[in-house]
Amino acid sequence: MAEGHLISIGLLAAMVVSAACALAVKDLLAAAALFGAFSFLTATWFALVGAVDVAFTEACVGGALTTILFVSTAFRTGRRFD
Amino acid sequence: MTEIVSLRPLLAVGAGLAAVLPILLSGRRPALREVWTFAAGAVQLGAAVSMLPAAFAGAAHVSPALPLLPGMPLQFRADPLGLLFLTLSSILWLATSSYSLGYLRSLGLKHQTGYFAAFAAAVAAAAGVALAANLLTFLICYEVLTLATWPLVVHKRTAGVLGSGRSYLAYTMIAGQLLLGAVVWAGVLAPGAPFTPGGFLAGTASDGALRVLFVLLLVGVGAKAAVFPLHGWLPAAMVAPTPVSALLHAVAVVKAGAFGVLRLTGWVFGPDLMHDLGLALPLAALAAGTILMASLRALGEDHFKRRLAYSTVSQLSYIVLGGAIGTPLALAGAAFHIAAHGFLKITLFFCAGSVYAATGREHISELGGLGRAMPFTFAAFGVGALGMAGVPLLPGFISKWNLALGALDDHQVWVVALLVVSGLLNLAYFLPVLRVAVFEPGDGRRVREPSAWLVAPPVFAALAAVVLGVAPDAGARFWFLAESAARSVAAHAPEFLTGGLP
Amino acid sequence: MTIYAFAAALFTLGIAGMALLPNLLRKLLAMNVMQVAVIVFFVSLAFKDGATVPILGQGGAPRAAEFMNPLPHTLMLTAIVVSVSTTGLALGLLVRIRSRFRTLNEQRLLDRLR
Amino acid sequence: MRDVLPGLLVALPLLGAALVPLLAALSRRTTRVPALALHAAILAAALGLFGSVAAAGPIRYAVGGWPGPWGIELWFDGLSTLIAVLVAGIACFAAFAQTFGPGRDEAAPASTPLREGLLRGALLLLVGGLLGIVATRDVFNLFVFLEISSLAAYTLVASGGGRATVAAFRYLLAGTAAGSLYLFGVGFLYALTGTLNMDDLAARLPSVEADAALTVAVVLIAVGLSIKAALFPLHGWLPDTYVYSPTPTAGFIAAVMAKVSAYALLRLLGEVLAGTAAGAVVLDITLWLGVAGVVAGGILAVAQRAITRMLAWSSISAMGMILIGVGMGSALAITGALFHMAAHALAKGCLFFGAGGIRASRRGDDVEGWAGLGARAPWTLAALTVAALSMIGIPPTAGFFSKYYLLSASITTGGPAGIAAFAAIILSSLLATVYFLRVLEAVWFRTPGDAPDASGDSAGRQPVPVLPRPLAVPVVALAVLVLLTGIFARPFERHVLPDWESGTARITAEAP
Amino acid sequence: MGTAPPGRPPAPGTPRVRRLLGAAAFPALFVGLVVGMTQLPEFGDPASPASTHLSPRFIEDAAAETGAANMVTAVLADYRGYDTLGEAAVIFAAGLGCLVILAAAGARPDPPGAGMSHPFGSVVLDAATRILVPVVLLFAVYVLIHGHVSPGGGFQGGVLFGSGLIMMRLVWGPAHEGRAHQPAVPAFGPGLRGSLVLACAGILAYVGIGLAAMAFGGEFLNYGTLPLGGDPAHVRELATLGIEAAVFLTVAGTVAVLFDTISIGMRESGAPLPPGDGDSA
Repeated sequence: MAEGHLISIGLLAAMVVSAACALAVKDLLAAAALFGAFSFLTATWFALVGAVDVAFTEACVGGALTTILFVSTAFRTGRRFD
Repeated sequence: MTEIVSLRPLLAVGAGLAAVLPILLSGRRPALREVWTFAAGAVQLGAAVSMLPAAFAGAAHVSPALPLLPGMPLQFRADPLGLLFLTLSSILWLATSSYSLGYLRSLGLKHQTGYFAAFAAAVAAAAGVALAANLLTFLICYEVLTLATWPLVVHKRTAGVLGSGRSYLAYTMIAGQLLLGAVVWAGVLAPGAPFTPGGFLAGTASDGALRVLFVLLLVGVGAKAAVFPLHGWLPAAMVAPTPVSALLHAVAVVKAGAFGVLRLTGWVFGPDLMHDLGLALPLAALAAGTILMASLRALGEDHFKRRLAYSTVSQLSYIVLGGAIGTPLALAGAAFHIAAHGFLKITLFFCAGSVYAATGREHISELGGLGRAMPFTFAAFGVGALGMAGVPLLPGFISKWNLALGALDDHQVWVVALLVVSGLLNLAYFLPVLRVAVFEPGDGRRVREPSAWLVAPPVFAALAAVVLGVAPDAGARFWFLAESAARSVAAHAPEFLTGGLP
Repeated sequence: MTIYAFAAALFTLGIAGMALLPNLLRKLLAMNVMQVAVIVFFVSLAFKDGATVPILGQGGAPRAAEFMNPLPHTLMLTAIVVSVSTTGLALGLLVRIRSRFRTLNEQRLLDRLR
Repeated sequence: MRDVLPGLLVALPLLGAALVPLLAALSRRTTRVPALALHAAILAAALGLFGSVAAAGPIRYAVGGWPGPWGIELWFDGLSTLIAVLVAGIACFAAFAQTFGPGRDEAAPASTPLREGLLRGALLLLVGGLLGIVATRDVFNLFVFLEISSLAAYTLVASGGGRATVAAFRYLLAGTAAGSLYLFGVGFLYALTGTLNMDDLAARLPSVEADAALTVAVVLIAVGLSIKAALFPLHGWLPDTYVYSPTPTAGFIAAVMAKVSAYALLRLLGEVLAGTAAGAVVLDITLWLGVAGVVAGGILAVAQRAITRMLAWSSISAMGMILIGVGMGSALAITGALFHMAAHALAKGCLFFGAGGIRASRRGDDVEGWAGLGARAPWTLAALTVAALSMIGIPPTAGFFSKYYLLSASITTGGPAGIAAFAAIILSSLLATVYFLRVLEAVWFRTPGDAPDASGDSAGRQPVPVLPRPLAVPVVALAVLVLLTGIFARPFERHVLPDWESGTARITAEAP
Repeated sequence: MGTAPPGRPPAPGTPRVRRLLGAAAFPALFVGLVVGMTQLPEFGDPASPASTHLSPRFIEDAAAETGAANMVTAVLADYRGYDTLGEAAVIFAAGLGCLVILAAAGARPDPPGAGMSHPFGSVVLDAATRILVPVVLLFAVYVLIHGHVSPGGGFQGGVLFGSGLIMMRLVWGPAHEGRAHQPAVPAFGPGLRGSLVLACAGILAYVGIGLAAMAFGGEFLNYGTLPLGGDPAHVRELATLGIEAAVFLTVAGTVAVLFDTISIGMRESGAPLPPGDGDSA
């Protein structure tokens, strides 16, 4: 399972990077998009380690619902972080 | 001592408490309100008197125990010392109530309903302190007493008075918390121990720990007893109406503190443990210092009530002194002084209040000519003053005489000297009052004795003091009670202490 | 172990972001990252070398070694729901705060509250 | 009844939380009767359980019929049923205040039956969450119900509008961080033992040899729950939350919310994790932080001018006191901690209902505004006085007895920790004396100066009562309970302590 | 409210202090976590306590005991069904909260054209949505029903269903029946009130199933006692489907509520404050 672990570690590293980027950018829509990417990476990793139910849910929730909610909020509160 | 389980102790404590609510509710009908007060006073006195025969026969009424904390019930026991204090406070409550009526009405003070309610609560709490069978019960009553007297002290409700009230609370609440800590500690050392003649703490902890505990307990009760240096609140509390001051000094707060010191030395630690720990002498020295210091302060004080306040500080330290010496006669003298000082001091305060009600004067230098205008009042004052100084045939003499004898039993000769000096100081600060009142001319305004409500109580108290001085074992047999209390403590004391008891 | 460390890194990133970022909305993003970190941790506990997804296929009686541990997966479904619920409520609060105080910057918000 | 009540206790609040909003959404009529009936039923179930546990011993209840550790178990002993009764009882008062009280004029004029139904649903949900925490024997289930109660609490706090939304958001951030820390800790425990059931954990933990990992787990769990329990210095969310909440909410969460978390801390640290070395160390730290909290909370309470804020800081002090008891861990200390939970819940609920109501009747929130109120509303103010005296610890109120237990425990504990606890408790009483007697003095002995007084400003208007009757009823009732709890302290203690003694006996037996 | 509660606003930590705190605390947290993690069982270790203590029963007996091929579903809906009730309650709480905070607080819907009312409208999008939405909704129901044997279940289905509803709102926008003090009612799908009813009904159904089990003599949520006929595993399977449906309703309703309140329940932020904000400036 060594290469499986390597893929896993690569995905996790990508998750950390995308999360850091999502927190670092100053534009809300960009942050939300990066957060969506983070969620899909997470869901992929979940699927990789056999947690299909969790992956499915994370994809629905993190990738879709949460991102939509963040974007909706952006429309109400303004795009730029102040 | 045989114990009789009965509800009478509860009745004695509960009478005043039960009167609080009816008094508050009948605020619009003063007559009914005062009926409640007097009814409660009569019930309390009746309960106290009904328990006396048993005490004379060497038994004690004990209330059923209400379990409150592990091994620590709420319980009241009418032992001789408690009964002495209870009877005294019942009699003086009735006297003070009737005096209050005249005082409040002649001055037209407001908030009378709250006044009488708090008064009833305070007396009930004092009765509880008197009959408390263990430290927990004592503590509970003690804290209730603090709060119940607060409204009385701040009765005038001006900013300055409220400030004095804060000072009063600062002293008593801090002391109360230290007392709580000490009571808990004692409860851990000796779980569930009731007040035991001769003490119950011996051997429960190291000497050092017991010394710390003693200091905590002493500070706890000593603040109310106004032992130096914890006396600061007492002159400040003179902002209260005069009947309140009378009650505070003769019965409730200060006296409860002195009573607590006696309980502490005789029934919690016990004379022998106090001697073993080397606590007796420092306490006696503290008491002696308080006596002298307060007497000197009284000399220089022109405010009538404040001079009486310093007198109280001085006199109550006799009780502390007796407790510290711990020999049977000294203890008996100290216990008797509770009653003696009660009658005498209430007489003095009643007189001061009558002067204020009749003339509005508060300073001794303004009293010129009043001796002739208010003969009954100042006659009563004379009795009180001489009694305080320890003139024979008045009760102060009996307590001081026995204190001196007791001190000699313990070879503390200096105490005799102290008693003589303080007696002289007493005369030095009381006789000028009489001198000004009788021999100095007045300012020409016409003054008359106030109403009978204000004259009768001091005269009654003075007469009672005379009776007590002449026949200390008549009626309620205060001397017998004091002596048997002392004897019960001494029965547990080592051999060298028990000599000299008749 | 390395896998767990990523969860720790994400968690630290998230909680530090919650504390340090100046904007409430970004704090909320950081909060989500923190919650995902816990989920990653739990899911990694469920992994077994040589096992497959915890769904019974055709064939004989299942053996424990053949399937991933389903319990952490279950728990994390619940945790995800908790996460999205919290986020939803927090966003609602933010919309309200923004319309009332005109800012989502923590410092400015506190200034306006003063 | 024994086999039905546990299920009912956890099911009824959730049922109600859905039913009441549903009725409100469908019928557009007021939902006060069903909401109050549900609260009464929950209280009845809690009382029934309390009695049943007292009469016939603890109850273990396997939800879904799956016994632990596979399923989720509920566990009812004297401890949990006591807290359950407290939660359900004060919830009744909160519901009463919410239904008839000033929630409407305080929060939003545009309040509709739907909104009221939603708020009632949120209160029921909060109660359900708290009862779930109290009942559960499963560490993950505890997290779920912690979050239910938290979300419901955020909702109720935020319903105050304005500043309350900011307070709710900050509370949300703190609460979520707390929840995640706790869950992370549970993850560690699960990795080490493979179980989530508390009994199973307690049995398996002593054989775990990974000390560092276990320490991390214990610390994460303790920190998480301490945030929710407002243990100093993790109390930052508390003051604003209590101050800006609508009155019924403030009264309820100030009374029981943090205490339920302290209860969870007690269960986990005192029972499940006490067998571990890390658990013992964390308990010690808890004790010292409790001491710091008692002192800091008291001093900051003295520094406040606004009464509700002063009460909030006093709560931090009280939570410190409870955690001192938890930290000392002896049977006596636990009794004291529990007793203080009960005493403080009753008294603080009373005070917050009262202070909030008086604030809402436009008399302001500072001591000046309270001047002379005693003459105008003697009964309510007398009730508040009783509660304040209990906070100080004046006998014979409940607060006196809890302090007595805690002081006794600190003396038997001994050592620097015992002395520090002893001194802190005494000091807290003194500080409470300062900040409460200041208020009582104004209430009873001072006359209103220029304080804003709604009834005096215009002659034609109807005088505004000092405290609206819907709030006066809970205030007086709680004050009576404060007194009764004090006087009947001993039976109470006899009732709760026995099964805890067996619990601590097990702990000491397992301790290394 | 006439009198704002006096008192100071929340004490702000100055940014500098916080930075310093962060500089020290967060690396420490990370290091502490990692040190603890070194002692955990290796990633993927089949002999770890987590893999050997409780889980074997869930893996080996779940199908026989609960009738679900998907072990996650078995644990979720049956062994730990009480957790799942809590989970439903959590998301319900979020919906309730957003309604209280945003929609029912007296706020009026946006005037047409403001905010997100018609941000994406176009003919192509319209046509695509007409095809896509039914597919999504159907797939959601499939995910619900098939949760027994494949990934998915009530929660995922509910989110998908809710997403379908959101999609409709995004493209076609809500329609306003602008009664005062009335939340916005979209033209398509359940309105705000309807979504709330859905969510409530879901929770009620879940608790109801649990209480029904009690009525037939079992513990709360012990589906095995329900008189549905057949062997216990089959009964449990049916009941599990029932509670999955309950979760589905709750989640679908709440997701719609969340979206509606957050995106359209309020005026545009530049508009005057809604009446009844419980605080003075």
